[in-house]
Amino acid sequence: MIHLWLPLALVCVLAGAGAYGVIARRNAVLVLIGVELILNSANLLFVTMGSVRGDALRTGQVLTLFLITIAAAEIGVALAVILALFRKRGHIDLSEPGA
Amino acid sequence: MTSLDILFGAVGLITAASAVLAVTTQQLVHAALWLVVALGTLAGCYLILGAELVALVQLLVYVGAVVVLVLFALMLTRAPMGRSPEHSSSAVQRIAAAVIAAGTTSLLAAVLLPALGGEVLSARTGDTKAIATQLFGAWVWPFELLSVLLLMALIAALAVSRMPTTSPTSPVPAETEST
Amino acid sequence: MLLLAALAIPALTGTALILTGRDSVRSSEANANLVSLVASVATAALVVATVITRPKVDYQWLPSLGVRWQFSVDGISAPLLILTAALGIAVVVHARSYPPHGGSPTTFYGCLQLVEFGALATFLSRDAVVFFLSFEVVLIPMWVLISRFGDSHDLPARADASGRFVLYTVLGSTLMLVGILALVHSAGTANLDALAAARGAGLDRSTQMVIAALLLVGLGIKIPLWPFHTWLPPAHTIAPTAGSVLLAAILLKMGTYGIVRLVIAPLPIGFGALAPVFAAAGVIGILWGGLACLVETDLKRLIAYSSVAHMGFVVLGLSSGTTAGLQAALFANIAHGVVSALLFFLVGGLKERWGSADLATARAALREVSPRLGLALVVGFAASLGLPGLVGFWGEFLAMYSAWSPAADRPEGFMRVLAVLAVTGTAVAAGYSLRVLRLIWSGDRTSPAHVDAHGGEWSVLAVLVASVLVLGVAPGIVLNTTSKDVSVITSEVSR
Amino acid sequence: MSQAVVAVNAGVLLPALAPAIGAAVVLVVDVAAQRLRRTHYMIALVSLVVGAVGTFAGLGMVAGGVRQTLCLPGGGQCMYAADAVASGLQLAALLAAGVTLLLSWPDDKKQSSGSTAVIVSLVLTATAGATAVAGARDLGSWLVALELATLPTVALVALRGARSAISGAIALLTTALVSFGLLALAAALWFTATGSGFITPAAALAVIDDPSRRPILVLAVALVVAGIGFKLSLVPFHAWTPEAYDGAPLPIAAFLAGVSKIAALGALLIVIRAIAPLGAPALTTIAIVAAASMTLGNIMALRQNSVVRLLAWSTVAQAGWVVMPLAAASSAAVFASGAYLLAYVLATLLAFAVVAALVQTRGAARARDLSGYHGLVHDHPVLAAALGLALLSLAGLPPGVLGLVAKVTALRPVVASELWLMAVIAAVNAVLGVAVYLRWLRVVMATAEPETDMTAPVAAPALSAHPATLVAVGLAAVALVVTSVNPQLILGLLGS
Amino acid sequence: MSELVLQATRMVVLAPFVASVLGLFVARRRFASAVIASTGAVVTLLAGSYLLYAVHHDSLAGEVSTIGALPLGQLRMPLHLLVDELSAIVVFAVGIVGLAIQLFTKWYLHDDDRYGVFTGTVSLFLAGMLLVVLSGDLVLTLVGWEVMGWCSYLLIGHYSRKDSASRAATKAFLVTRFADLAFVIGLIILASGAGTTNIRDLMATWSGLPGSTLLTVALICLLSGIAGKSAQFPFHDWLPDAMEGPTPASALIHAATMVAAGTFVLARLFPIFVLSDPARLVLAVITAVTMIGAAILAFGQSDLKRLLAYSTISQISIMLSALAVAPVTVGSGPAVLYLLSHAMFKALLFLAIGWLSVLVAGTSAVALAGGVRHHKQLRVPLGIGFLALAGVPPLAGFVAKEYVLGAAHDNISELGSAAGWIVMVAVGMSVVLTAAYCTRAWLVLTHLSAEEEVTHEAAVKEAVEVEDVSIVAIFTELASEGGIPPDSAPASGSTVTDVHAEPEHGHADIHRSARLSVGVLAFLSVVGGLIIFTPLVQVEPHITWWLAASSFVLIVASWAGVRFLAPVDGIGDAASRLGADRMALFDSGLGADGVYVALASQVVRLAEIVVVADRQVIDAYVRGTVVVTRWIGVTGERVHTRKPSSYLVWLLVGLLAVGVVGVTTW
Repeated sequence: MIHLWLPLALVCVLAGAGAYGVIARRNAVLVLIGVELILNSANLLFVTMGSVRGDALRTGQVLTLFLITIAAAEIGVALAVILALFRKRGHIDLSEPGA
Repeated sequence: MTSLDILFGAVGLITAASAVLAVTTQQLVHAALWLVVALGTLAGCYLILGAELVALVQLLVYVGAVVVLVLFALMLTRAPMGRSPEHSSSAVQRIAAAVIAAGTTSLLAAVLLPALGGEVLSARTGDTKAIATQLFGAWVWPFELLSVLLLMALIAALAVSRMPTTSPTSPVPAETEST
Repeated sequence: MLLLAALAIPALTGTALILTGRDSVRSSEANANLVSLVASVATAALVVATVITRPKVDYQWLPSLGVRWQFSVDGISAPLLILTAALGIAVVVHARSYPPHGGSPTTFYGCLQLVEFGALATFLSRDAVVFFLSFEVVLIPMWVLISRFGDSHDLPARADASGRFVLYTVLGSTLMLVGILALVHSAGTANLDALAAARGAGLDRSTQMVIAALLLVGLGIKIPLWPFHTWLPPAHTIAPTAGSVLLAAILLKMGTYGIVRLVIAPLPIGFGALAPVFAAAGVIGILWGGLACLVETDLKRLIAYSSVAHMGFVVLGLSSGTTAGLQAALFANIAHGVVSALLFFLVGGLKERWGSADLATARAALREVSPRLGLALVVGFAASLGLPGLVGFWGEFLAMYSAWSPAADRPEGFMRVLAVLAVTGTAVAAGYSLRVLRLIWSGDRTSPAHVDAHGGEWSVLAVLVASVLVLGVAPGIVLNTTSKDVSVITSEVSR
Repeated sequence: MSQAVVAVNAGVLLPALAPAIGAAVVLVVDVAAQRLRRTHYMIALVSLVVGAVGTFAGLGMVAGGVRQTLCLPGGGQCMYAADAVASGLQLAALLAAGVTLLLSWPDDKKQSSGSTAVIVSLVLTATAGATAVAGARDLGSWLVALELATLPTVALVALRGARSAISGAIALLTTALVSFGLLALAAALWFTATGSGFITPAAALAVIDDPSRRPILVLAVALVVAGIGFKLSLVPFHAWTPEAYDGAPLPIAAFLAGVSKIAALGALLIVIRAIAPLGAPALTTIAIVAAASMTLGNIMALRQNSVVRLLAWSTVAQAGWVVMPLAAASSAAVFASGAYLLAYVLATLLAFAVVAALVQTRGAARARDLSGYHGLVHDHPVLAAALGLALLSLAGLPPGVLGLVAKVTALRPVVASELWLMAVIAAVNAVLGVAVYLRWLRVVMATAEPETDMTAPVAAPALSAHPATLVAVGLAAVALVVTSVNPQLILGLLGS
Repeated sequence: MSELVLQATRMVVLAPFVASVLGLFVARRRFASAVIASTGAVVTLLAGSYLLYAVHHDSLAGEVSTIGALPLGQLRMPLHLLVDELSAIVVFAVGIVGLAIQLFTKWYLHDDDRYGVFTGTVSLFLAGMLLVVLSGDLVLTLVGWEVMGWCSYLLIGHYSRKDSASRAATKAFLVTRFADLAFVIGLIILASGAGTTNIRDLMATWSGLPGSTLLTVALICLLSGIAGKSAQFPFHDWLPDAMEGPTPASALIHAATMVAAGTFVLARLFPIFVLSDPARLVLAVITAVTMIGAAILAFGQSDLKRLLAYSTISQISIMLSALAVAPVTVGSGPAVLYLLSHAMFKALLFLAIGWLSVLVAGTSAVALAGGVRHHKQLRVPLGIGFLALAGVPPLAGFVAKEYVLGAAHDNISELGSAAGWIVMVAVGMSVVLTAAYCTRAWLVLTHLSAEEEVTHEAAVKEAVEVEDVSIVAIFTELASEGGIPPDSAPASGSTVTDVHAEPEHGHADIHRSARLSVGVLAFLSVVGGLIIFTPLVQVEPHITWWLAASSFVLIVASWAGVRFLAPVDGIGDAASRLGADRMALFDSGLGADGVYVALASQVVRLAEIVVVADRQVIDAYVRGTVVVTRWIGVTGERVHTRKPSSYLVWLLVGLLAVGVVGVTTW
């Protein structure tokens, strides 16, 4: 028995932290960390509600798995692009105007 | 307050704290490491919530793969060790970020907690087989799409990283049209 | 078939002309003129036949939106169709005397044809959405005419004028579209005849008012209604002669025609509620335009402002809600079409001769050096000031009459004040007309001499002068055509 | 749990399967035979055509008609359902991808076969994502397909390799990642509110039982608008657009302007259709976003001197028009939104195709700058006519009747819902839009010396564009002309 | 009515109209123009005579359709002509004057290159007047009314090379047009109240509403227009300036047509005009002020043509005053009678003065001084004209004036209204004043001091020679032009020598036709008074003898006084006693023109304000949108820093906004 407000509060905090990280960071990799936190807040919400609802399709957990996989795919492409950026510019500062 | 409540509260607190630290620390590598902590404890939360498969995958994929990739990236981009305020944006933007973060948190909380905060959930464990069945049964179409996505992400990442580039110090290369 | 052919000929000719030929200017000039002339004459013949036989066309076009190709002719559109077809020929004939400059002649003539097509389609269409589409057809060709073939002395002004024209008009037509869609949605049909027949049944007062307001503002921009008129003077000043003529004589009429079709007939209550405001704007336009003419120094701008004033009479007539008022408005529409065409042809020719249309420069008196132009000028301005016996009189007088005795649901006292002010406007019109005559018609200067009108230019002017006279002496030609359909709209029993 | 297995009807899935399989085949062929560059394109075109054929059965179905598969046993819900609007969007996506491929048809020397295969397969994958998302009815397919339509485009932008391309890719990437995070959150909230993994009216109706969950659903929809707003380039989620368009190779910019938008709208329409029965009076958020997009997009487009940036901002503005009807949240609105998008995609592809042809003829520096279009009507009258038609369609003025009919269609639901303010803002933006496109058109029609150019006609410079590009121009132009004569051809795709 | 009458009625209006249109086509050919114009006038006169005969012989009165009724819903506009005794007699008079003027013009403008245009315009002018006279419909009245106004503009501005002529024409039209504003409103009120523009129906309707305020308003509005066209105070000042036009035009405007049109319209509407006492009082005051003021001004004019102009103003007020006072029983007869007689003698005077002015090359008192002594052939016509104008018995002017006085007398005795007294006193004073300025003019025309005779003769001869040269040139030209025989050439004009040799003895310088016109008008001025014994006008042939006698005494006294005042030196101008300064003041019409100009300049100032407002206020919105757009664009460019980081800020701010708005508004 877990009171639902606990995981939900964690969801909110994670999302907020992610949002903060996305904006407050100028290093591209650190921005990615913020994005991961947002994704994880979504995951936690899925898992929590999946457990509450417990539907036949196991939607909550299946979607969490999907999201984790998508996150991995995203990170791969993202890091490749960030490396390309680094090689072009010598830094990965997102506060610098693009060309 | 049940024991699970307390357990979840403790683990969740660590998760939240490490998540906040991950986005606020001034040291790059620390940020990545705090992320590891956050993701790892989150896996613990999943376990408490009865999603053991998800927890495992979380550890495997996120902590095992994603964070390693992030660390590699930090190293490849010659990230400076030690404290450096350069990684955060201007003070104004950070204040804005704090406001937005608080806004996001409260918006979500205002929507979620009144509706569901009072409910309780009883975690069910040992659901892995059912999940597997549904994953490859009902969810086969998104699963297959996901496989395509992973494949293409891999190819894309390879293609982008193998792209011929010039050194950062050289002047802007001539614009060429790929058409 | 006649009807479709009348639409197809200008459309196809115009498109073909624009898409072909940019080489060897001299030959294409003559060829393009000839092709357009043939097309215009053929169109005019078909239009006349259409007006006589009154066919109906109804084809499915956009079932998803419930839009149909519905075309037919009735008494209200017939005079406008004839006017359009006639001026379609006139601009081509006139262009023989003044070849376009600034771009390919084929483009010029093509645009003329497309404007004619758009105007004809507007007057013919019986589907509100098709009406709107046709309404829009004229914009780009007219924009091209102004921005490519306009006065080449002042390029920034040209860009400004053409831009103003097209942007202001698009604002108007989009607002009109909103109104049309609201009307069609709430009335459940896009057929103009059905809308007119329903007479706003089932629409409450506030809905009618909102829709009518949108449509009036939208169409008011096109008319142009004071205070939405400031696009007109620059457009007229810059536009080539043909453009000015089509703009003043036909395009402005599309606005008032639209009000009859889309506002007065289907939304009698809503229009009735807004009519005082509408009429007041019209009357302010009469005085405003007239007064501006008193001190305006550019002849083309002057005629443009006088158009604002004349359209004010049309608006006043429309607002009265009586058969007499509607008849007045429709007649004044035609009258202004003929008179403004005459004046713009004339002034266009003068501008070519003088090099500018500035009134402040001393020039040879027209009466001395070019009696034909002088005659046309005298007749044109006499008609413009509403001289009885000429075409301008009937519409204005009847508009004032109908404002004095409006329909029962109009505020009589207010409308009477407007009527008095409108009457005052005729004195202002006399003032500016005589001012122009005194400045450029009378006098003893005979230099710099220039050739008098001849050939194409003179034939166009002569025909228009004759129309001014004939319609002025026999207004029944138009009024009898329109009367039946007008009395259907006002549902007023004739005594 | 054996009943969890769904029945698959590959025929219905063909629009999504064909490009995905095509992508795989291209990669395999590339591994097998290294030097066959054109073959990749041929394979890709074939797969797109197959996919397009697969949509035919779904086109123009009457209201309520739907082709579905992946249905849960026992007459349950289906994970894939394509109605007329979805089929129309799928067809448009496949054809737009075809035009993109034609525009990027390889020159003999420039590209290596490896990158060709990658580009082709990425384009096909993104297209598959776009077609899949239009039919998705569950959160899983919806999220995955949407990401499938997005992630490859990041790589496609970056692959040009230039500095601006990387900048564009970074802009696209960061926005895409954050937006996807929001979409994930939105999906989770949807699941929280409805307890269902399906995005269907039935699921949405569940909140009626529990009013306290209604805000959760609303927030979910708001997050969807925000998350998809990025992909549709809606203000304030638009800022990546000019950077990415400008940095990307032209065909990829066209892809972003075409296929990506179709994918995004397909995804959005699913959600809107699901919540429509809730009887929402009006989606104020959509109205606000639409108004802001139109206005800012047009005003900024007015100031651009690079034609690609101009087209990018025009995309922002047009996106406002695309979602504007959805403020009314009705089935007519869904139809209108789809119809507007198709008209926009067709016109904008033609514009991109003409720009591409000119880049090949006159060089990038000239063809990407507005002033480089001076006198185009004299040098290349046919291209100028095609460009003029495209611009006028975008402006919504005849002879671009299609654009005008699209505007009529888009305004209908707004007016029907009596959103007068929205309608007036749209009217003002119609004016701004005309200003934007006529500004370009005026340059195209200008001649160097108004007085002299007519007396001595100079032989027009030769057109040295790639034949495939010209084919793309021709196809798009013919399609635009035909649909302008009979817009029903477009409207009919989406059902009546 | 018989078909013939119908056709004749239409012909009356149509003939001059057709003549003017045809005349336009041959305007460059003098002979053809003359033939067409004269034919038109002759046809008109014949048709008019037939009408007069028919109306009286068969006692006909009725309506004639024209272009058909206009379909205007609840407003009936049949556009009928109305033939009755009133219109028939005036048509006849107009026909005579018109023909006379056409014939005279042929000679007067023999060397004018725009003769064709002029004569065509005169035809059109006549058509307008005849339309007003025959109109049975207010709208037709308005048509004729304004057409006349426009023709007067063209005729006055005939010498368009002269700026003063052009100005006078503009002034004439604008003043009358301004006055017509109220006229139009009045017509609209009348038509709208009755639902028809047919005059008889309309009068029948309004007659049922005596004392209606609206009727009074309408009638006073009509009076404004009538005051404008008839040059009554305060709209009178255009008429003297209109002397810039050729003399035939002046004759036309002053005699039977334009200025008399007001009288006619009011006579036509007399049955309802009598219903409104306030309107009648207004008219009485206007006419009283005008007739005295204009007569005084006439006396002081240094230009005899302008003297005649002021006399016209004064005379027209006498006509109108008859309508202001005549009881219902008397009717409009006195006014119409006065109209007819005035038409004759005023046309006569103008043509004769015009003739003389050609001979002496000028119209100023100085130029004309002693004119009739040198040109004896003009002594009789001018003498008759001035006697008639002064109202000396038994000439036409006398008879008519007595009837006006009689009407005022009847008014006082029957109704006792203030209008009657006002008119009575004013007419009485005007009798004196009229006699005074007639005497003054006559004395000037006949006076020539012995020592100046020689110089004058030389000057006159020279002037005539100049004229003659051009006459010769014209005739030569005419003869060479297609061999047209100069059939209307002067009697002794067949040889150059004749013309040249005896300009002042014979009538070589004038066509027979022109002389004929003057003669006919002179004859009619003499015997015109006898018309009261015919059934042609609706007046009882009676004279209030004591009034006649006292007015005769007044005339004689006035004559004696002026005679006494007239200096023997100089040109014998009694007005010179006034002093040069006052003469100048009189010439300027007491500065009325300045008032008009001041008024007009206010309008122009308003117009300038409008233009500024148009640019700075109304167009400011248009330009303002451009400014705002540009501002948003600049701001937008500043905001779009191209930093990916800022995109993310936008994104999340947008998310928050969308979320909050969504949650709160749904």
